[in-house]
Amino acid sequence: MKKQLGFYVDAKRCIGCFTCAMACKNQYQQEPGVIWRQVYPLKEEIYPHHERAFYSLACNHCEHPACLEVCPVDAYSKRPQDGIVVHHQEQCIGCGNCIRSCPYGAPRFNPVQKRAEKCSLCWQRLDAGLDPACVASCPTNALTLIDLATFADPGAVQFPPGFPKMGRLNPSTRFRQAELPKIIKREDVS
Amino acid sequence: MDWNAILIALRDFFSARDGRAMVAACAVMTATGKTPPDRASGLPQAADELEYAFNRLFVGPGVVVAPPYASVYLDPDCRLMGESTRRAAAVYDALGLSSSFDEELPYDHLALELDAVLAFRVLGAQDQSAELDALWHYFLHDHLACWLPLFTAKVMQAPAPLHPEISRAIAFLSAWLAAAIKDLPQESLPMTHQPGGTAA
Amino acid sequence: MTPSFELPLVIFTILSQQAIGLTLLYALRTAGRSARPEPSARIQWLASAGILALGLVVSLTHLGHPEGAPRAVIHLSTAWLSREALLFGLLVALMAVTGFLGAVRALVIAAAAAGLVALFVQGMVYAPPSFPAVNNALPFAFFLVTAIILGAGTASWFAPQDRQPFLRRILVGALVAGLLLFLISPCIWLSGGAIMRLTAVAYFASTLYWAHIGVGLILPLLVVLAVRRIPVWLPVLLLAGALCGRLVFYVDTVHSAVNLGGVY
Amino acid sequence: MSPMTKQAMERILENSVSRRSFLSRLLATGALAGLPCGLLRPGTAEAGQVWEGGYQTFRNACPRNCYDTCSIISYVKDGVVKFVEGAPESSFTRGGLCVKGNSYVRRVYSPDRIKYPMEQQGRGSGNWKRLSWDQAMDKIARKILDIKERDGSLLGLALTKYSGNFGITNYGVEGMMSSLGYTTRMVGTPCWPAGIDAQNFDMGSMWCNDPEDLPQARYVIVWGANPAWCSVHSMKFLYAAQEAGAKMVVVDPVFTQTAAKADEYVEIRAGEDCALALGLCRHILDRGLYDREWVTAHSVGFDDFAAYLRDNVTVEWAAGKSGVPIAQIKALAEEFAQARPATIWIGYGMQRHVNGGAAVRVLDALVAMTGNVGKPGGGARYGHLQTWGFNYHAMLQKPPEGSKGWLGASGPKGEFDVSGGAGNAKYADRALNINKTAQEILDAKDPPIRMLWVACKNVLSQDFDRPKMLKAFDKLEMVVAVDQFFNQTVEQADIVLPVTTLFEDWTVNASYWHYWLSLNEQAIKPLHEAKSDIQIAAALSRRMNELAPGSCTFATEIDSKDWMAREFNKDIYDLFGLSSWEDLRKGPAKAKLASSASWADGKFATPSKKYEFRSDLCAKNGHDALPMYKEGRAPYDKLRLLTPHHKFAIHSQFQNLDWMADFNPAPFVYIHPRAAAQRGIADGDMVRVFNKVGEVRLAARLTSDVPPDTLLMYETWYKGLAFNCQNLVDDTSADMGAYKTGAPGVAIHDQFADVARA
Repeated sequence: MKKQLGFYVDAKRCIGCFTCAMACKNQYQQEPGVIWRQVYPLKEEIYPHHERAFYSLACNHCEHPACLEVCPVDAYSKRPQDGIVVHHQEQCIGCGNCIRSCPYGAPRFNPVQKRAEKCSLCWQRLDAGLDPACVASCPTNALTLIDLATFADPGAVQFPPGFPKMGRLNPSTRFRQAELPKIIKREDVS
Repeated sequence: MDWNAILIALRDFFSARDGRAMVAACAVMTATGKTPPDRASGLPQAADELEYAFNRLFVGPGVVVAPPYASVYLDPDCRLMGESTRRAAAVYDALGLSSSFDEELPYDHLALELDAVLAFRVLGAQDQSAELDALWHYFLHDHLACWLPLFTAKVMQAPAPLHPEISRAIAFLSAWLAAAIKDLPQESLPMTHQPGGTAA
Repeated sequence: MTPSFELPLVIFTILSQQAIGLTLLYALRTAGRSARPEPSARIQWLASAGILALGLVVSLTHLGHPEGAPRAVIHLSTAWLSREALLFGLLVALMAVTGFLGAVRALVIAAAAAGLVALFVQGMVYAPPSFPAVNNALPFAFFLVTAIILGAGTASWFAPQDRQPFLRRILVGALVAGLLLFLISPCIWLSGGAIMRLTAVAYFASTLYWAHIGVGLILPLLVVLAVRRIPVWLPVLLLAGALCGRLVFYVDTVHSAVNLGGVY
Repeated sequence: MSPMTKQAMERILENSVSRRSFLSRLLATGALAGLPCGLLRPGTAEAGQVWEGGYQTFRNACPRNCYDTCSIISYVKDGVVKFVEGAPESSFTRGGLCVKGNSYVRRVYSPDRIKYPMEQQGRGSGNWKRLSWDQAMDKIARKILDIKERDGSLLGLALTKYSGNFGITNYGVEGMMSSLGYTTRMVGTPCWPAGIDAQNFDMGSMWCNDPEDLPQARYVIVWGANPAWCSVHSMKFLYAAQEAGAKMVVVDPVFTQTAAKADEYVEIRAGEDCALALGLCRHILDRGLYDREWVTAHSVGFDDFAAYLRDNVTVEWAAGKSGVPIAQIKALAEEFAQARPATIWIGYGMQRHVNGGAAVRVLDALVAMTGNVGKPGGGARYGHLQTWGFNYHAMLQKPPEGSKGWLGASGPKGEFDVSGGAGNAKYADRALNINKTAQEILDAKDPPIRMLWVACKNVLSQDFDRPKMLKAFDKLEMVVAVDQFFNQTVEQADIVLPVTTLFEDWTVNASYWHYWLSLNEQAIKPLHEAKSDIQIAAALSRRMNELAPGSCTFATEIDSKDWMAREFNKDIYDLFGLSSWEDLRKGPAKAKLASSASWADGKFATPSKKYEFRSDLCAKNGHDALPMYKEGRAPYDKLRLLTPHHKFAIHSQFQNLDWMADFNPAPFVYIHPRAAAQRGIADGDMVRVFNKVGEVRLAARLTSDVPPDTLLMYETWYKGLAFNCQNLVDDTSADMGAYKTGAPGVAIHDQFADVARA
């Protein structure tokens, strides 16, 4: 299999601290409101406690990216060497089609530049031999970079509950699901 | 209109540290701008009111309505000491000028930029260099004209009614910009700002 | 991603469908008849071209950088939007030429066929995987019904008297079809996945949705059935109703990213 | 020549050689003489800004009073911090920061920063005038001299300062006060004092194991702490313990993020930690699972404690008090006692109760009786001050000759006080309880508090009983606030002074949790007119001495870097294996520990040199000699109210930044669905939370993360929002704290309130 980089989101380790999301802002000094990486709390139908389990998501660098397919000006490309989906912002005309079409909400509209933008997987950092800013910042090692060509964790899932199943796109993110502790509730109030 | 005098007064107004200096700058604008001095200014109390209003809009210590720094409007991340601050300083440097304030007054503070405008005007009158023209064109069209309208719009959106002196200063600022743009050959109209791309 | 009022797209799709509808209806009502064009053919076709051109201009205002619009046709290999841009560009030219040449039969058929294809392509643009409720043939169906309703309605302004009953029948049929389509689709979504259900709930809770059903479909149907003709003001009502319906389509169709972390 | 394109011009401007030569002809004409410029001046070739080149890196340290005290690398280009990273050298943070640390650049360059010294004409009026530093210092100095003249002393001048900026040189604020004379000090700490006293009584000092030895633990109880939010870098060590087979149990009244990561979560009735811990001790005693050998060799008073347990404690009683089922108490006790090593992370939350100190003593006893004190991977982990042995050069200043003050000796002025009390001086500072600041200001007489200096602290967001604080402010003739942002205290100040961020001056930072030491270099020039706390002290001293020579002993000219260097001494160098502070420029250093465990040699710092289950010192300080049950606070309203820290903020810092608002735009009160249903409250409703102190209005979130008898909201300051949880928190004291920190703690979590739809 060809090299395909992606994120491994370990929801069992993730503490929802938003460090990854803020590290992304720190790296790119984004305008307020522009979010490349968001930390999504799992709804209570999936994890029965409010805001206690999370998926940290950015671009999934899909095998068949919807953004790339639908972009009328061909502003997206998929790097052959590692499968990173790159948005070439200078070509973007701000039509919003990628934003509408990505099921994972990865591309965002930048109201100042009037163009779309999204997670670049820090390809410049990768090319310089560094981890992506979000991965480097994760205090619990819950967000890591994987190469699907060599990644072989049998426990990993591609479409856990809370992450839309889009098989045709084949997103490159893999997950480990959050777990619940044994919970001993107070007797006097329950 | 004696724009040099107006620009000096505007510069002094926006760099004023107290109400008295603000009133003095306003008086110059009144005298030069040929608008009738329709209100008594210069009274200490009036100076105080002007100073409070000025600080609410431009200085602080609270969240200011219209920060008078180019980078807040031009840099995509609305911060101080951004790329446009750097560009403003580079323009001064190209003119052989530097600010003695360093970080105490970020280089793209309105007062410093108006001071640079004055330098351009005087130098331009002495020296018909194409390079100077080009630099001026850049500073006016690609810098000042991109942020001053956004800045004045912010001032006009202030929640409280504008102090008349501030409103007049803003009017002079807008009028100067309009006149300056008209004076320049219309090669490229000031475009909506397109800040440099992010890392993508 | 939160859906927003994409007004330029609402106007563009409605106007383009009105233009295509006019074209289709012209082709339909003249099919199998003498090759002689209708007296107002030139005006009709130029009107279609004008409406479509207006729609295209409005669509530019939706772009962050309209100056880059010409480049929008460069990704024909996979982007339905590129295909849409190219096809609508060709279509407006074809309509104009048809108008200038006085509705030559071959051109009429070509334009109608191109219009149908254009509707299909447009339907595909708005059927991305991110909107599970409409990630299917529904957008095409919605657009086709809208095109025929608006086309039949608007054509009544131009068509000769003897073709009015035909238009009326088409309109009644399209209104009934539309009514069924727009009422049944959300009901089907209710039995689908979470995002589809959210979409259905949002549609049913929307005043605009009911305005479309009431003002854009039921009321015109009753009027046409009652007076047995298409009153001259009816196309305006149809257009207003269609705009409401399209707003619902853009505002209330739920994006899958809205419920990330929740059930899909 | 036609105007060049913007891009072409910017290319020219990018490079100093090209931009200088661009107008070279012009410069040669000498045209620059006689320009009408008032602000810009002809620059020399050397002057002006250096814009070219790559990043310069600087060492910084997060000074925010946090367990993690992250070591930072700042990337500076053209004199501007572009982004920050964690220092990879620290094995504790491993190159990471937290969500707050990653927002630092936004803080420095926020247009909202306080830029100049300013004076408010009418407190709270919003009518502000700009002052020069000279004017500001003159006004303040004259006020101080006026107080001295009226009262004959400076006791009318009060300082309230805590840890908003926790650099060692920031203790120069205390130094500034000392250099003026004897003043009034708000002493104590709102943070952790009850536990400090408890550990001092039990072991002679507060001293925790290196958190990096957590992976060696076979059993971990995190009790009343939420490291997943408040010490994110500790989590990986807890995970490592779990992955090595240890069980992690979280005991907390709230299902915290840490609880969600535990193997077992025990929901406990808030304020009944004492009871649950005693129940565990009793069961361990009954089953004979305690470490007989260890208690015999290393402790005193165990038999007394055992007798107390047998006579007064049963597991059933503990279950009734704490709400934890009997079977679970027994299981927890047996598991904990049989795992070696086992450890308890004692949180600061659980000691913010009227019986908090007592609870910490019982937890210490639980760890000690199972023989886990002094063991790597074991320990009663609370905090430590082992790496804080600086010179406190900035802090230790002499009062001017002839200063008059409070008669008699004074106690400690906080947990970091190294002045050792008043010694044999005749006078001392007047010590008032920092946790009752409002009441103390209202009550202070002879002389009254006339002037309040607020530094490294946001009184109106962090101190208790905000309505009372506003009344107290009315009594003050002058309030000086030193801050970076226009918070709710600055709103009520007369004079505000802009203070530097960590990037703008030198200092050094240590942690009270891990054992790393970080240098904080000056990475950029101070923005606007901001000055650091010690530079402000020097400026004030300058003016004081001009107006009244000899009235202030603080240096009038200061080199911050030199003052930072003066904080180091041989002991620090030896502890960290440094030859000079300059070594820290290469990265943070970790203390050379003989063992990762505290008290590894079994020699305690108590009077008996042993672990004291029975502490006479404790009794002498007015408490029980034994770790005993102490009643919690009787409820004064229908629901318990908890106001802990948020992950997006540390007290009132960070949440005001727009980047933070992108992720967390507004506050909520968290309510159990049952309690909400009883009040007709639906998720998202605006509600009123109210009690005898005051009320706040905010939106409700329904969640079973909190028990049905509890309301939860976080202590934060949102820009532009009036929300302030201190409208609901009174200033009732905790049991302990006075012995080591000068004042008892405060029962932040013994608060009660009710809620209704707004």
